[in-house]
Amino acid sequence: MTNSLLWTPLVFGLIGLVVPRRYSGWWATLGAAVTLGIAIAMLVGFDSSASGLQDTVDVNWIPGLGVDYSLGIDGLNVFLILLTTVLWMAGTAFAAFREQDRPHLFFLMMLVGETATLGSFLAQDLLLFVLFFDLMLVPFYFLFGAWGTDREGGPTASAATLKMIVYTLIGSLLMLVAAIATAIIAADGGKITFSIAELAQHPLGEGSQRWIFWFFAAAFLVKMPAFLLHGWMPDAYRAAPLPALAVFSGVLAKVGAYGFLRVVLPLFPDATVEFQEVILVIALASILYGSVMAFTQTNVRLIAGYSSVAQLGFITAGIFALSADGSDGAVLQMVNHGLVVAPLFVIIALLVERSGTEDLGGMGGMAMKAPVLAALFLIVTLATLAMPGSANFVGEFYILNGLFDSKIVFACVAISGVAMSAYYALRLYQRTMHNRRPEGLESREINLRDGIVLVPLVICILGLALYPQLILKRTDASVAQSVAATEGPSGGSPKTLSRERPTGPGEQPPQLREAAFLGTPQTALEPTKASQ
Amino acid sequence: MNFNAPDIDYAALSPVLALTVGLCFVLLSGVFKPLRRFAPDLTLVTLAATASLLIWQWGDTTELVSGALRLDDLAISISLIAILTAAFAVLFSIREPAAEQAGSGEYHALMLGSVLGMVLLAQAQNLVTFFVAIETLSIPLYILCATNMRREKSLESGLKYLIVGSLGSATLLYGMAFIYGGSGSTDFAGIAAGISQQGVLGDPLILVGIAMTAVGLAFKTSIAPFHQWTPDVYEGAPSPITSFMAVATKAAAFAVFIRFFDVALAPQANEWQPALAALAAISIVVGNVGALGQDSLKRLLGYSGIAQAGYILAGLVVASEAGINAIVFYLAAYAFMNLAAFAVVIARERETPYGDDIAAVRGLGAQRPLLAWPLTISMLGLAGLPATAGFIGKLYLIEALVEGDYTWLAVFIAIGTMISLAYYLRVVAAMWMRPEGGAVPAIAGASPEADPIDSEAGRRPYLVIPALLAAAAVVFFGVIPQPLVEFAEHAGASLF
Amino acid sequence: MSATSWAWLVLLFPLLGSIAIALGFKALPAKAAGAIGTAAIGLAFLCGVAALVSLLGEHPEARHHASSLWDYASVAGLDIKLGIFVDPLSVFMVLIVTGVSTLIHLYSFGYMQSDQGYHRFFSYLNFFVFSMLLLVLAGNFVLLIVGWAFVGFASYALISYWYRRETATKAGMKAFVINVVGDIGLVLAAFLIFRELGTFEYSEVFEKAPQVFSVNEWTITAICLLLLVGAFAKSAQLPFHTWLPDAMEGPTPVSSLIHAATMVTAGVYLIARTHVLFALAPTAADIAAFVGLATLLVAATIALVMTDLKRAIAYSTMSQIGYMVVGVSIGAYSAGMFHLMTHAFFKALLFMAAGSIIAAMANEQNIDKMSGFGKAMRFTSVTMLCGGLALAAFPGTSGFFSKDEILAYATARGGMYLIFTVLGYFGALLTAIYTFRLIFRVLPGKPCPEAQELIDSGHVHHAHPFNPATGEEEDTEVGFPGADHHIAEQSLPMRIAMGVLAFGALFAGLVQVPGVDEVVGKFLDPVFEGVVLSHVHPSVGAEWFGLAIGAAISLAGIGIAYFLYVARPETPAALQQRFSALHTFLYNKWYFDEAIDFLIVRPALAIGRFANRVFERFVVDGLVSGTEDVVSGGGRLVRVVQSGFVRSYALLLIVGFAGLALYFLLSSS
Amino acid sequence: MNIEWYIVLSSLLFAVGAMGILVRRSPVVILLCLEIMLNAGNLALVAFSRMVGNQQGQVFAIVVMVVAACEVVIGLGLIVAIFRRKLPLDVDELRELHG
Repeated sequence: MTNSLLWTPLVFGLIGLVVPRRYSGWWATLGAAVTLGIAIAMLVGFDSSASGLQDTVDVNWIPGLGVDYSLGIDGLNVFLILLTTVLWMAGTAFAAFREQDRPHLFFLMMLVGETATLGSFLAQDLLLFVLFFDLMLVPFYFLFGAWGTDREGGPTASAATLKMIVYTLIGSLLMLVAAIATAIIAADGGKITFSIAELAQHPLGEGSQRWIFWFFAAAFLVKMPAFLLHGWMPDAYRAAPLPALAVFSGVLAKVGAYGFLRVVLPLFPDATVEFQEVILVIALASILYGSVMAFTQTNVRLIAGYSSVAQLGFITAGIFALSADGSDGAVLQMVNHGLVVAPLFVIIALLVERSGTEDLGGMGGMAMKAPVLAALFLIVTLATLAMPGSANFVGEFYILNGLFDSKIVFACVAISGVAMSAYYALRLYQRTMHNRRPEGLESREINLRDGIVLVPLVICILGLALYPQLILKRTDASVAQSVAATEGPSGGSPKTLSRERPTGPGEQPPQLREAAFLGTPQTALEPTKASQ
Repeated sequence: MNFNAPDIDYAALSPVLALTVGLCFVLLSGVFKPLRRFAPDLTLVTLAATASLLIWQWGDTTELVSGALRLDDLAISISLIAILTAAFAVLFSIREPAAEQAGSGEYHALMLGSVLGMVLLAQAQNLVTFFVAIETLSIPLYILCATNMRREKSLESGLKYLIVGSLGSATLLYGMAFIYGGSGSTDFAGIAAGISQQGVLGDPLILVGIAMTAVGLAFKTSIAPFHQWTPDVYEGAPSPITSFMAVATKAAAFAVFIRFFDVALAPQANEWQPALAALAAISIVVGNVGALGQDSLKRLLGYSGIAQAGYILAGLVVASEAGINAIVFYLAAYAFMNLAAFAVVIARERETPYGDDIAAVRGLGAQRPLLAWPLTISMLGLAGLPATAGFIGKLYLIEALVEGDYTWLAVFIAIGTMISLAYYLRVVAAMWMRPEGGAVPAIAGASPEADPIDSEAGRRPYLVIPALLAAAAVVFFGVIPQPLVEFAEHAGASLF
Repeated sequence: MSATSWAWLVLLFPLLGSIAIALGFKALPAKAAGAIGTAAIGLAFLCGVAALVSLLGEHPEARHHASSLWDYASVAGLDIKLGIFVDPLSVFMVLIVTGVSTLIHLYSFGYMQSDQGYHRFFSYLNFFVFSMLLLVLAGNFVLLIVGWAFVGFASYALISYWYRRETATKAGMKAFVINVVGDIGLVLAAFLIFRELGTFEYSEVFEKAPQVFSVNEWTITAICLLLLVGAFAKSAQLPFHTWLPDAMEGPTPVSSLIHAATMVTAGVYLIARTHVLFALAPTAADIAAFVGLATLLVAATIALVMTDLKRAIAYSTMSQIGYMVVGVSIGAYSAGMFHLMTHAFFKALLFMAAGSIIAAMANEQNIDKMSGFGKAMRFTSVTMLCGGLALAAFPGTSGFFSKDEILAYATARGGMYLIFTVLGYFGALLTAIYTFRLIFRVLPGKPCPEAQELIDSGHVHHAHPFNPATGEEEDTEVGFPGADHHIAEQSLPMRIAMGVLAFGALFAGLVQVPGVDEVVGKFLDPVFEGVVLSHVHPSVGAEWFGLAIGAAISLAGIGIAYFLYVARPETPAALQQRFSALHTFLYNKWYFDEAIDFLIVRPALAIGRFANRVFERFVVDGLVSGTEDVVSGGGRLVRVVQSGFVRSYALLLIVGFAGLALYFLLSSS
Repeated sequence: MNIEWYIVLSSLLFAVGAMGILVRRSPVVILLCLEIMLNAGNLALVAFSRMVGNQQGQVFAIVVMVVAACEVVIGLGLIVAIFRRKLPLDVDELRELHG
């Protein structure tokens, strides 16, 4: 099952090379659809109570180097996998509806990208993870470089893409070294293994954790991208072809955040606790800076781009709240953000098609002739700004609540990002949809084909808005487990501990947890009493 | 008096003998006109025979010529790599103007001679054989570089190679003399024994000797700062020869490098390790930054070769079995990646007016996918991206380095790789993201002396098929590396 | 059926209505959309009544129920259910909201007829009602926040309903962002509550709070202040009020529904709902009261000089809400809620009347251009007069009883709270003056051209469509009120709506006559049992005394207005001359907008520009290009050394060897 | 007379050869210098072989002579080829390959 999920896209992609070019797009879409089907089937079969891995595959791949080909699904990745397949479905379909030059290659790369991404989510072997993590870049290098648009007065598509690749690989190559170091130090002389689960059993010494932590952090933060490491983003985003960009910023950015939960927290708990605040500062910087940039930009792609910088800032903050609810929120938010940013880019593509420019100045008044498009866009916008009632709100609510418990000051700063997001998201909507229509812009209603791409995504957004528990319930157990590692060293105040349920709660029935935190008020009393 | 002749292990000598015999035949084929056109075939046959004999010897270790040679899995694996490269080079040489001018017989004979040198060098266990082998390897190459006598560059590269090369061998020789003086023996075992009494640092003679030997070997493996001949010679020499040199020479030289340092001088490892580590680091940096602005693909590959040599040397630094395995693995992967690249470069060199300029591969993706893919794969492989043998090779090296407490060198490799992306991907971009053509550049060998254009070269099976094979191998061993890993492990194991 | 299931139905109908209209925007004819919308709310109202009945059927103490559909998001110790909380307070609000909304839908049905965005309008309107009810019925703080934000959004959507007008979209944005600030206040409050009490559920919170917190301890104070941020942003109290006047960009029915009757009173409801917490944090409560008082006065003063009909009424709304806030903050809970109810009636009515007149003026809103509508539009002017009287607390009208009850309560608490009584009455005076200023300027006198046209031909004036705020031409596509206008006189539904409200405005007060019936008080008081303040009760005598004063003041105010605007119409101008400084100060609304612009907006944009122009270019890109330069510089160096001179190669080789040898020799010694 | 002098002499020869390569521009002279360097090696080998008292060194020396001869032959051959192409016999003129 897991195997078929992982390799289906690649297989379809390769077969697609011999399909006549007129149909290659449809073939690719079919491939994405099949993958999506498999993913859904897996979700159905997913046992939400267990915190451990499910549907695991474990084969000795390179015994000589102790590398295993081991995949697995748990609460951390199950929904990210679903997200990946959904977005790829949408992206491929969207591309298939349009004329691509060299379609064979384009769709091959799309599907290779999907396999690579799925791989990095599924991998349960540290090295396999790194491998897929790097592999993801290759297809997108081609997609951005070969089908991107050169910008006059700016770098060419290939130059922008090269920048992106080098930038992101800086991190991931260091990560390769770090991963190997982790395995070898952990093995000390014994049999080398890269299995994440086993490595988590015997954590490294403080000293080595420190530098290894930063090597991993570098990789993940660049990928997101986080503040100061986002230098590659503007050019790449402006160059990228929109269908590819939709999946790229919808999914690939999340791999970074996911990496923190999957690898860093369990494997380097001490370092995580030690550097918690440093990362939090970076996260806050990303939130504020991203938002500020987003509401001063006039290029629609960059507004979306910087907004994701801010969003991923939230996610990082949630993870490094090092509390179960924070991380729950982070996982939820990863899915949410993927689900809003992809349609956002699709819509941007439509807007650009209609207005012939990417600059807000040249847009406006499109709602007029396109009420349906406007409605869809509105829903996406509201989700983007984490309107209460949307799943995004729940995500941010959990994140901030977790942060509020552990680091109240950070939470208060972070929340200001919410206000800003309201402004830039709504600004984007108004300046494109409302106000007067500039000369030469002819507004069209969204046509059926694009509707087919867009509406399902919006429906996903609405569905989650009604029932975010769907995700939270399934992720909680695993998330708690990977956070648990850090709780020991962090030694949070008895209050927070008493509310977050005791570590490793996979097997703990919910009512026990309730009991665990119903005791809170009493414990809550002491500090408050003391405070007067 | 009874005379008992030394019993000679012909089985183990057979590869060398086969090569020598084949060499003679090829040479003679040049003499008789009607046979001339069979020279390439004869060469291939010879190589095939040698290879099969080597494979026959796979697994058992034999001391030959009273310990002057040692045929073990390391020697065999390295020799196989060299022979493979040679075979490819022979294919590349078909219709190669250089070969035709030099006279097909001599050309191939020289190539075989060089291969013979390599095979010997891979087995050398004694300073004398070591020196002889290394010269047998080099001297034919000096000539081969210059064989395309119509092109000035070819001659220039030949002379340069000869001068600097001889300087290198002189240094090497002088170093050997000192080592012999210091240790009182010419065969490695004796040297090791001699040194182990007072340790490397004890005796200045030996110190200087080792330094000089290191220089000589570093020169052959084009390690910075002894690398400068590399780009020039690579660019000047006829491309098939370049492809042959680039891989085979390195492989052979590293074999003896391993024998001398990782086996003979292993006990004193921590005394020479820092020096070699420094060399490795330097050539990683020099090679990678040097390649950045290059327009000539052969030059670019030359610099990248320097960087790659740095990576491999890093594997040697740790002086562990893992390190040696990594080296062998990496050499094999490197062979495939380079051959794929050179096949394409040669094809384009012959079918476009751009020579080996990067302009020659512009728009290749749309125009000649069968050439574009191999080059792409080899570039990605050299850049160490996943799903290629290059990635596994780096992984292997880094693992060895970290185990040997040379993590900082591993980080160096990582950084070097990052820089290297800039120029490898530049080639990829040229193929897939640029329109075809562009102005004919002055430098790109398009001078009046340029070779005739064969507009069909891009379709010639003897270029396309090797390219595809090599590329396929790169991907295959990137996805299923285990066979190659075991191959490498044998080589390493055979030494201890 | 139990009260809760009725309540669920109350929520259900508006939502269905909204969705149905939205999806059927192509299929449904305009009238049908209006009908569906109105019907949905009407049904909701009936369900509300049903809920009330089933609630009355129970013992006063047992009149609170929680019910939840499913776990919304409850893991990791958070317990967020999709749950509602039904008690007299919420039902009371439900009735007001649904009741008034029904009428306003009816009104819009006529008023918006010729607008091309008819479906959109009703869909939004229904959605708003749904959100408002969600806010009211929410069973926990998270759901409250959801409703809170939804109404914010609905208000945004309806303010910028005519989205081709820059002014409208700007105003919408302003309203939305300020409301989000309020939401943030609520969210933080919720976090703090959860941190201390470990739950979001109303019932649990109110139950645990008294045990956990001691009076005026900083946490509870902080919680209340954060709640107040939310409340003030929504209820347009200082300093978060600036969005409300601009919100008048929306269609008049919207102003009357959202920005007069319902949404803006949410803050009052919130304070009343969380009275348990405020009772624990008297300081916070007092702060709230004083802010309310300040708003009351500031708004009233501004209303005195406003020349824009709708904006003037909007300011009066602010000031009336000031009264309510004072009420619920000082403990006059039921009084405050009662005023909320009466205000909903007469203020909605005033807006409707204003709308009708504005329609007749073809969207002109400046009262200087209006006069003589008394003759032109009998019905409208009569109803407007009713509304005006109620607002001015003319004896016997609804406003009369409700306002004075609050002040009487303040008196009863005595001490510092007498300030509220005194200034409250002063505010009442101002209220009476500005109310009748409007009425006297618009209704009597020589008919203005538009009015004249109406009298002569019975035909509503049609100017070329323009934007009243900027005077710029409308582009005649969708997004402006439509070519022809509808006034109450010519549209039955509008008349019905206004008639009913007029009745309410005049006589709704009679349900709460001190010492006589006090229906509202009796119904609501059980909710507020158990907090200290609910036991303070002004004696009936005191209340009547207060009423007497109130009557006097309101009459005085009306008199002054008559004197200024009818007897001596020139005096106002003279006064303006006299106190021109004061006038400009008031006319510019105390420069609140400018201050906020200067303190927040500009800095934010400046930072943005800095980030864009300087930081991004030099620091972020600098990081990249810097490394690039270093590397490529190295490349250039290498290529220079690669000179092509074979002898230099030899030299380097020898140097390298020397270095190596040197290393060995040095490390040996 | 002990080994030092031999070493000194041979290293002098080596240095002379090296210097020659560095300063002279004619390929022919450079070849000569290379010969000198190789012979420096030979001298050292022979001397050492006498010092350590086994013959390996001398054997080595003889082999080296052969190799040296080959190298010179190649070198001269190349020089002739260059001469035939009317190229200047000056290593500094041969720098089309660089960068």
